[in-house]
Amino acid sequence: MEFERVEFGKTYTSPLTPEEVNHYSRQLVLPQFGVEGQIKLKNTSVLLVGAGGLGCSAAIHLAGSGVGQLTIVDHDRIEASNLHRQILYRSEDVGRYKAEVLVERCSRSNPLSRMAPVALCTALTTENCLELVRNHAVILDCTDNVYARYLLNDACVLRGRALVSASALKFDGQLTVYNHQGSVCRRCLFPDPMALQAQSCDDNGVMGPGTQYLCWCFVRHRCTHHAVPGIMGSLQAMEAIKLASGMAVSFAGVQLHYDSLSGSFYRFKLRPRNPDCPVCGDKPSIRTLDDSHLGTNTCWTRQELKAKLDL
Amino acid sequence: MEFERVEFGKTYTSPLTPEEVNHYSRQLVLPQFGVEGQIKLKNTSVLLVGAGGLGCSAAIHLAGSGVGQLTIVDHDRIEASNLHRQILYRSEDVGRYKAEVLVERCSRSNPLSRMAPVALCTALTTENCLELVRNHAVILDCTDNVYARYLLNDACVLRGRALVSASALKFDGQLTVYNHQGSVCRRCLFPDPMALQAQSCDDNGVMGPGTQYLCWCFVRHRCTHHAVPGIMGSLQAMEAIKLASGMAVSFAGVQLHYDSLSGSFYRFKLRPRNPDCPVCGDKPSIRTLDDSHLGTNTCWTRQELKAKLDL
Amino acid sequence: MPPRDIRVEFAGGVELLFDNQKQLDIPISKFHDPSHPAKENLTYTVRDLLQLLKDRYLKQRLELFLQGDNVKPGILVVINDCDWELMGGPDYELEPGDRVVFISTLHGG
Amino acid sequence: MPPRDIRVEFAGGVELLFDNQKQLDIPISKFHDPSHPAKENLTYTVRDLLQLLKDRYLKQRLELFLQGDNVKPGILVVINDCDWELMGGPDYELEPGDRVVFISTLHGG
Ligand SMILES: [Zn+2]
Ligand SMILES: [Zn+2]
Repeated sequence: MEFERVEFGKTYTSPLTPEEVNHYSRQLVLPQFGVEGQIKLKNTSVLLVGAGGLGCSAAIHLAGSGVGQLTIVDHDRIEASNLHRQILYRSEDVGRYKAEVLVERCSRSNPLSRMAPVALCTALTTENCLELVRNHAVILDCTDNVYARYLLNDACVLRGRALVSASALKFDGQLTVYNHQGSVCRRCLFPDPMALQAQSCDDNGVMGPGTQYLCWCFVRHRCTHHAVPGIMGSLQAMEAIKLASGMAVSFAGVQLHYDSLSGSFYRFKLRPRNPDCPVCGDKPSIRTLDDSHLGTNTCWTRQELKAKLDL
Repeated sequence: MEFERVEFGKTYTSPLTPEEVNHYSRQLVLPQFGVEGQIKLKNTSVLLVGAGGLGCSAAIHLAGSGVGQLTIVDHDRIEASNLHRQILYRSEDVGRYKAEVLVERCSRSNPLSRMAPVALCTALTTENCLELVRNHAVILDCTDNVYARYLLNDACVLRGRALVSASALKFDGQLTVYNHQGSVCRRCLFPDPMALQAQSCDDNGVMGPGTQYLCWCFVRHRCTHHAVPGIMGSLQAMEAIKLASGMAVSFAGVQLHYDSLSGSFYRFKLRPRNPDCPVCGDKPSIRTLDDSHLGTNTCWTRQELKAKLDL
Repeated sequence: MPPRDIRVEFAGGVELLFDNQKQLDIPISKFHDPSHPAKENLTYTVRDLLQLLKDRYLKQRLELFLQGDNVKPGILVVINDCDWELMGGPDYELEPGDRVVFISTLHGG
Repeated sequence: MPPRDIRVEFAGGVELLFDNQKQLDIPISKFHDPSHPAKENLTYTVRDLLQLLKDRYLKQRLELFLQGDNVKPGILVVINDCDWELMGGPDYELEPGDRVVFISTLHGG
């Protein structure tokens, strides 16, 4: 099917190969997206941090859309208890690096992307984060802890990148685009991650009767109904694709709260950028990435917890 | 991790195997879902019709949740232009039956399901539909045309099954649960599919300038931004999982309209069951499945169209 | 939206018949029909709205939007987040600030 | 929701501190504090609401909801679909029919 007949009578000298035209034909005929959108997408590099429930869903949708270059960062290996919500991993993948397996699944679903997707099986750190963010145009936060989320936030502010952030816990999910055209960054809302740290452990679950000695953090952090990350990750990918193809995003300065039990999608307007924000404010105190600004990976170190539960 | 320590101090004699407890532990600790939910899910059989964009997303989330038995029906083979939105298919799958490949991906992502998922690489017809619906508890409509959607609707009414139906076109998606606890069926809203037939061809796209001879139906029916079916399919799976695990569903008698461009999720209340409905009303005229009630597969037969476009 | 207006929205493809506009705010005054001076009462129904849309706003293929004096099968009419069947259908009397959404049912997948 | 009430909602885990209730309709009259008869003016702020929630509704671990007379960091307060920072924060004067939602920010993934 030559190109002209598909388009609205306009002929395009398109740097898209005929193969790509066929592959993306279903998107190309959409006037709001069209050839320009696909070309912009093809020339955009995306950094996706976190290859868990959110990351699996976001990555496979991004790869399918024809994004130019996709880098996936995660130091974790696949565990059996991940499989029910990390939809692309198989039982025989248990033990392998998540980032590596996810990149494999993505490249086989879309062999056309300009550059093969890259897996970085390392943790995001204050050393590598700025460089990674600088080398990509669109950043997705698919992580599962306060430390990594603030690390990414600070790096995106310091390098001037929008941050498409999603999260999921139990039956709820959230989505917003930070640091985009004047929208808030994470620290505009909650400047001090240390306060959240303690809060995130207790806040999301209260000591149940009879399990006093069991700190909830270890179980709760990962107790999510499996379909929720899949839903939030695909919504996250949609925003990232719109950002990458030059279309208006819907969640800059707006947060979505999804409750899967009631099936409700609550959207509300967020405050503007905070002039006193420690990292994106008018007189920022945070100019580099430093653990002292970032709190710890989880409220009780996993080791201490694992010892307690003798897992 | 033995079972008692995870639960709220209550001990369950659970017909879940230790392996399953570990596999689904993240869901098990959710009080609203818990062990009862997982057991109900394990004993539920699900029929999923349509292995396209919606079906890929819905199936992989359903399989991940531990649904007891999953049957996937689709007569189509994989084409290159499907890959960008049918996220689980790979370029090397082109030419194979969609249902077969999708079942393969689902069984490898969740080897624990009580019975291996089944692929039926045939079309849904007035002969096989009643039997298929009767043999399953929860039905998902992931098809892409009026004929199949009304066929499934009538069969679900005649066999007393709820029908979790999603759809996607261009940048929009819709979701509702038909025929559940008194909610409408499709014919309560639009009794005559023939009227929709013509309407669905023209209604969703108007003859653009310069492409007069090209009937929109062929292109439009399949022109969808690729992330939208992924989003709608995962929301569809969430409703089906709630239905299968005995939890309240959110979209019986309520329709969701999702606009991915504006990121809006519009929910509205539907009318009650129509007493004069030809199939689920008080004096139904439709008591069997018959092509005369169902219209044709697409407004212009594909062949006639393909000839015109000499594809 | 100015309080005296009716908020009209199109979705699911219906907007293509209205120059791709998804939203219109229609002041009550627009309903006054000089050719029917007798029509003094200030209440207007959804039927009147359909007539107004047909006369003043519809850009494309009338038969894709209306069938007789009703909407074409396949289009749901939603008034203040409720199916119009719950509100009396075409005879529902519009009030300022009401939101009327025309949504085409999608069959793609 | 009775028109004279304030609709209060909890989400993202905050509901666990309120007996897992996601929604409360609080009549204005509940704000009257007999021990402060002087407080004749009938306007109440979100700060008063926090006090009321603390005294009458909070079931679990106060320190997970409040820090001093403000909400704990990590909890967003949303008034009529807007971040309360846009509405004057704790000093926003409540009106009947207002909707106040307390949402805990999720970090899981
Ligand atoms: Zn900031
Ligand atoms: Zn019916």
